Amino acid sequence: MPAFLEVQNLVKSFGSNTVVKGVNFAFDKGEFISLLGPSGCGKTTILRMIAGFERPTSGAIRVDGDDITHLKPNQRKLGMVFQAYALFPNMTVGENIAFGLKIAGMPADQRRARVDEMLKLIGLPGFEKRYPYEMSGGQQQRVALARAIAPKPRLLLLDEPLSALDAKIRVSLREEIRAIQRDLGITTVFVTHDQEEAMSISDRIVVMNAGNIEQLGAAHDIYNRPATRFVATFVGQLNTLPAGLLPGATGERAIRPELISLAPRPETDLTLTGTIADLHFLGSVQRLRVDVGGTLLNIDTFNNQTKPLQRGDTVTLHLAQKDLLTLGA
Amino acid sequence: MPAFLEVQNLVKSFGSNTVVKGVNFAFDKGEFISLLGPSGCGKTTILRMIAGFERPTSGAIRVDGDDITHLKPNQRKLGMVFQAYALFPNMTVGENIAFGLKIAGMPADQRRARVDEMLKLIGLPGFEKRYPYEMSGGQQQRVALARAIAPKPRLLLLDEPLSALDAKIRVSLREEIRAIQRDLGITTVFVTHDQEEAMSISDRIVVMNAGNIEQLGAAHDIYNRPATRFVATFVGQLNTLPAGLLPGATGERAIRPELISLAPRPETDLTLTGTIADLHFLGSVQRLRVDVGGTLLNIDTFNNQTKPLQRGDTVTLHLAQKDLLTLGA
Amino acid sequence: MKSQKFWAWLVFALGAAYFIIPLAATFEFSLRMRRGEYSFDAYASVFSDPQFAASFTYSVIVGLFTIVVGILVVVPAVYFVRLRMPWLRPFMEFVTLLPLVIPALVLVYGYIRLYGSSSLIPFTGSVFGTNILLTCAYVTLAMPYMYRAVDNGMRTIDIGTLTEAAQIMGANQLQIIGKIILPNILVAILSGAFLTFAIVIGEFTIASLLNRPAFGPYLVGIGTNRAYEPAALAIISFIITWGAMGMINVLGRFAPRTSARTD
Amino acid sequence: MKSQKFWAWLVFALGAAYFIIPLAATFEFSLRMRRGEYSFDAYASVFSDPQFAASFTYSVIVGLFTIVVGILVVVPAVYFVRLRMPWLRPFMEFVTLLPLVIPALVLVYGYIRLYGSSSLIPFTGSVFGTNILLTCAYVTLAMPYMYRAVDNGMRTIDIGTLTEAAQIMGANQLQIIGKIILPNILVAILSGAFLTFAIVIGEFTIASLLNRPAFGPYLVGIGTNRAYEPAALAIISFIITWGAMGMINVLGRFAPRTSARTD
Repeated sequence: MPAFLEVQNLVKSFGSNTVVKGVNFAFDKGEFISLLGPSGCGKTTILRMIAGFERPTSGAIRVDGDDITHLKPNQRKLGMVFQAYALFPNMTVGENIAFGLKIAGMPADQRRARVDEMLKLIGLPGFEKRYPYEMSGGQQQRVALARAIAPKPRLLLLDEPLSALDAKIRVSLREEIRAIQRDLGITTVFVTHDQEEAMSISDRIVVMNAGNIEQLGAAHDIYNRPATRFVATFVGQLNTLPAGLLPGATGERAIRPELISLAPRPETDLTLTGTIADLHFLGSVQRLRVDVGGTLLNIDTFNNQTKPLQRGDTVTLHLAQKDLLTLGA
Repeated sequence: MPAFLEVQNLVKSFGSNTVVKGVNFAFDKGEFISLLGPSGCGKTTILRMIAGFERPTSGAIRVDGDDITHLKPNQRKLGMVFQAYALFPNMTVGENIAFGLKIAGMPADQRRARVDEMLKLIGLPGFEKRYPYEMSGGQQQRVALARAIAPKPRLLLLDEPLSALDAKIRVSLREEIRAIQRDLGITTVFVTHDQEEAMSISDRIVVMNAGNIEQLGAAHDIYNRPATRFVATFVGQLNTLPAGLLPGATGERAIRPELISLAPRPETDLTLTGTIADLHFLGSVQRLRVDVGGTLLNIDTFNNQTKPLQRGDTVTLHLAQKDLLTLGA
Repeated sequence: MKSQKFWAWLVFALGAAYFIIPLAATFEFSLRMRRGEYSFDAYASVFSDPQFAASFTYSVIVGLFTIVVGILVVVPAVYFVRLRMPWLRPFMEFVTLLPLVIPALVLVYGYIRLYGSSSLIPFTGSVFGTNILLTCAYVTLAMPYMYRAVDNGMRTIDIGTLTEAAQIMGANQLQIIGKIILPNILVAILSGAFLTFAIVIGEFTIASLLNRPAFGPYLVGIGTNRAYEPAALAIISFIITWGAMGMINVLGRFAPRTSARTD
Repeated sequence: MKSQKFWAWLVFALGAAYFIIPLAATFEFSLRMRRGEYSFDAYASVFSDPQFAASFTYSVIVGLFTIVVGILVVVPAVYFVRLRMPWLRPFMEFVTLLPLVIPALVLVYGYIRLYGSSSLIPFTGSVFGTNILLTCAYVTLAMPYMYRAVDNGMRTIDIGTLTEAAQIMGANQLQIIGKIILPNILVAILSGAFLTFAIVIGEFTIASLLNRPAFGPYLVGIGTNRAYEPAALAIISFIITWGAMGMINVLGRFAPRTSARTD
């Protein structure tokens, strides 16, 4: 099966500033793909080139075998959700969702049926007469999603759709988006700078930095087997163990905070002793900062009701040789 | 020792709308206190009454034994940090920090020494000639903190100082604020709607709802022994177990997601069987949603490299009778 | 706190007095035509003057043309500049401020030179041509207000993202302007239009230089020849403009809440 | 994309032509006083007229007074309304728009009634009184611009929070306005001041009704009696106003970046 979404040697320069430096990737139909990276890494520019809002300096973009590189945005048959909702303020929710259908020339009764179907899908049945300003941010963004998928686009593009929302709504809406995407089987490209968001939602993640792809893979792979130092530090938290801290280690090693525990586990084969320099109770997780011979290590443990720890306590840390990462360049 | 900050029967009405309904609390010198609650719960109004920007409808506020209820804001000798930084844009960092000292009539050479000391404290030495617009949000907020504490106020008021910042900076700055507060021993009142923030930073937390105090205590107490249903659901995540799901339970019970595990622990004495309905890899934590006889339970487990779980897997859940919460009204 | 409130109210009262006292005095005076008692004789005298109706009608018609031309020039210009050439915005702001600060006289002299009876396009040679010239001058004069109203309107909606949202759903340029942009800045356009109208009704200098029978020159003519009628006319034109301003507010209230308004 | 760019440029070119062609024509004409060749004779003639210097000086002085009075009225009013009575803002906006739409004539009639030689405060009875009246009228006329400039300036800084931040550090009302508010809206105030100045320099109607020797009436007087001098004068007053506008931009660039500017 050939790839459904294919990007070949994509380059974009603004004047002398090259923000996308020859990017290649290919994804299958129905995949949920995240472009993850810090601001300025080129992820948004790639999305905007797929949408047609930016013209690539060189390279090609193919969807389902069609070369769409030089089509206008309104000829590409894509759906997009924007960070700022971008609902048409003069139209009701129903008119917003029907907009793309109307442009495509769908008859009024079919449109009405499709709008009802979409409203049910996003959990807002009966909202078609409301205006956007009468709704919360989360509701507006769900309508924007419905509007984008109503005309059955070949590809759904999501440009940081959650970043304007509150933390709690952000989490629930991302799960909802993922569920709808899975139901419809629509190939989706999601741009975000939030690594937790990307990991929780994606089939595969493209980690970008300075216009290049640093790593491409499933969340589990990227988190546990980071290909570069950039990926290791950008995705998740990391403790750096200087050479000499661990007996027998010849160089610097790194380890995730949750892979250090206060009690031995079946697989742990190394121990360190230190004192608690600081501790933060975060609810389900308690974050300790332990001073081991001058090196501060972050350790995540689950909330434990029985014996509260104190600053200054001496603790023994257990970790496993196999969990240590060696960071490259 | 009498209380250092005391609020007695504090009431505030705007017209017919009573937003603070007779609040009482007393705190010791050097405590870090959070006022936590959803928007509209009255927490900000209490802070603004302590600062003197709102006049209480009735009740009294005492600091170090002085009744300050009817003083003007500029007579109270307090320090405050605002959500929107509120640095004076026409002044350099140094002039901003020296502003309060100058108003208080401190001689120029002492002012200069104090500004230097403050800049060192917030980790921005050499920044005194910069203008606020040349700095990042996190740096500006640190300067705002320095400006607030430079005149050695009796009380430091923090009005959601972190909510305009990015997630990563938010976490590091809150730790920094806590460290500085501990060093100086300055009594601090922190207003936030973010329960994780409040739990990680506070000596004691005042959980508010609809103008009343729901619970007052340390983070550990509030999380593990919530006094009311509101506190239990607002602070942290919670699974509700309907009557009949657990053998022998006569009513509804609740449990935190991290107190359900996939492997038995020494204290677990109950088991449930279910299938994985959904799973989200969040990096250090993996969040499972397990379907147990139609009830969806959220379970947090730490990232485990060895055997990735799949949707549809059948799992056995282990929990302890002693971890179950019975929710009141 | 108390003293601040006092000062605030004082400032407010002074501001109001600044406008209301002259207005009240004018109104009172306009009622004194009949000796010894108040009457509306001055108003009757104004309304019975056929020149009043003629000049007012003329100004209304010129005002409507000015509005139409102004909208056709300003809306696409603001849209394209905001969307495609944002670096041109400071220049546009500067250009559209010019009519405020260049004495209207300069423009009229320029127009007369350009389009005078001896020039290539002798606009001032015919009544029709002069009317066109007058409309052009008024479009220029009203430009700062129309531009600001439309620009403020487009500021409150994110035209860039709305345009992209419509494009990706297949809409073309015409559909975007007609179905998305225009409906969302309607209130702003109307507010610009009413301001334009009010300005045209009261304008004197250009109309009199071009020797057109407009309402402004009629007003001044009466003002120098009669005693009580000018006061009555002043009150009448105040009511007209007040009505136009009120209309903006009412329309603003009826429009959907997100529809852009000038701030 | 290509065609959009073309249209955008066309709109831009038309807009520019609208202002630049009359200006160029006026300039060209102003050089033709000497038959058969271009010369600055018309300018020499203007500058040698003692009335030019006298009327220009008069207008400059009135302009400066207008600015001072305008700032003293507008800045505290805007500050208190924004801070203590935000519900009054729509009303303020409406009131400050009135001078734009009430024909200047109405105000002047009102003032003459109120302060005429037979009234309680006979301002128009003396030259000094009439000058005060003229300044008041100009403050009113410039109010919409001054108000908007200052209001925009205060919008870009969060005066509420800045005021509270200064208060909690012990500052009193005077220190807050002097050390925090004024320095931050200086550019906005200057921009309002220059606009006011430009308006006063070019104003004709009120000055001529009050019979003051201002620059506007002088301009019109010359315009109806001479051929080439008006064109030269038009160019001169354009340069003056252009200079004032340019000054705003330059000052805006020198001010600290966060200092408020009108948008």
